[in-house]
Amino acid sequence: MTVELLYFAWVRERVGMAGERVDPPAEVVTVADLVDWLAGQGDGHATAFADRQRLRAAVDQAFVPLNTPIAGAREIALFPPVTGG
Amino acid sequence: MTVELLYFAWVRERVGMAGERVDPPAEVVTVADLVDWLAGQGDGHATAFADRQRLRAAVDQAFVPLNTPIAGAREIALFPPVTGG
Amino acid sequence: MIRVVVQEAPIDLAVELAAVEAADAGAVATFTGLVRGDDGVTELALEHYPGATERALEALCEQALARWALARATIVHRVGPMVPGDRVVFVAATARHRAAALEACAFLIDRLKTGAPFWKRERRGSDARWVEARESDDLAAARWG
Amino acid sequence: MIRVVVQEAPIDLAVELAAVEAADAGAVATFTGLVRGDDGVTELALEHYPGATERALEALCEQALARWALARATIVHRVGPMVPGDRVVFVAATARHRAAALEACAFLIDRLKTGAPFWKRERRGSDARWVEARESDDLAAARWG
Repeated sequence: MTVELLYFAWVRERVGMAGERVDPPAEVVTVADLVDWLAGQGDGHATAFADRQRLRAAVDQAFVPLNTPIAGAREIALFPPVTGG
Repeated sequence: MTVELLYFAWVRERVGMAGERVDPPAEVVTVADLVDWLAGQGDGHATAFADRQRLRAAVDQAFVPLNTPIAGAREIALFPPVTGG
Repeated sequence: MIRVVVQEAPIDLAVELAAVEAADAGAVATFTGLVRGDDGVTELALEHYPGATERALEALCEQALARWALARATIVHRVGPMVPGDRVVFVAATARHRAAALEACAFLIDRLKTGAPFWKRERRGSDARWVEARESDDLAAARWG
Repeated sequence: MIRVVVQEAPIDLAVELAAVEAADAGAVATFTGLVRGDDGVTELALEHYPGATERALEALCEQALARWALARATIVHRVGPMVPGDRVVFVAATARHRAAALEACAFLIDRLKTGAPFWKRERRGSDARWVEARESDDLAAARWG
């Protein structure tokens, strides 16, 4: 499954890019699985995805908990807790 | 005791003036007594001061209940409940 | 800091907001009351008790400053004849934190409805009548204890 | 009626207020958040999630319209680099009755703090850091149930 990833704030900075297209293996079922898998994709990724407590996600622009399945997702965004307004 | 009276809104309209200087007799002790005494001072006054439930008062620009003594007051205002803002 | 103005001139929001934002506080809450024309009112005239009005509004601002950590409390109230769409009252509270600004702003406008000597007369065509006090205003003011 | 704008340009209050007051509703409650400079911040940069941000803010406005009898709900949010004193966000709710306008305005700004994808980076001289989420914001949003 190919999916478009978007990174924001310090996730973007640590990974070193604003997004990427990935094709995770079949055992990646949830957003949390995706985060674990991404952490193994390089030093920047390892730093960005080390601490799940500080990560939030959106699947196709809807905010979701990390245990949400990603089957069928076109766009997944990973980012820190929001600090807006 | 001479005191300056001020009237507002329909109290002013019914009395027919914005204020007057009066010298009520000694048995006028409270604002309520003053209202009763004023009601006897003419037809306009009678209409303005007929219904105490709909009257409010300020003594020297401080809002007070009608049973407040008026001894020493320089300025007493009589008016309907406020409808501001 | 307190700013209280009672004026016959129209309320200029750009001027009032600029004065309010000059305070170095990140949260600015405002309430503006406009003359409504949806129930046939063609003119609203506001009478007040000069001197006592300003004192009452200043006292309200002082209560707000004592109760919340505010930078600034502002009340600008128009009096005299107005038409639908005109601004009757502008209230602003500024603070470092938004909860203080929002609560103080609500407090000021609720209290102002019952605690300041203003009287409204509505005109509908040739018919003019004094507005009766509303119990709901007393209740809104009472909730602040 | 809903108006949501996310923009890099400065927020023009005169324009926003005029748009809000055009609605025939007597009560206008607003909240404006400014960049604070009192703790040494020289620049605030706001990053957001284009598309998702607008959806989130529109959803907030729809929730407010479903919950209170509003004429209009407006959110204008600035993004990109800003300096102390700049307006970050402007929220407005208009209604026939002031309680609805005041409560909806407080709801919108509380929810906006936790429910929309914005991230702040503060610069103090040469030091820049991402702002950490505050638990007090979660609590303020939670109070609306």
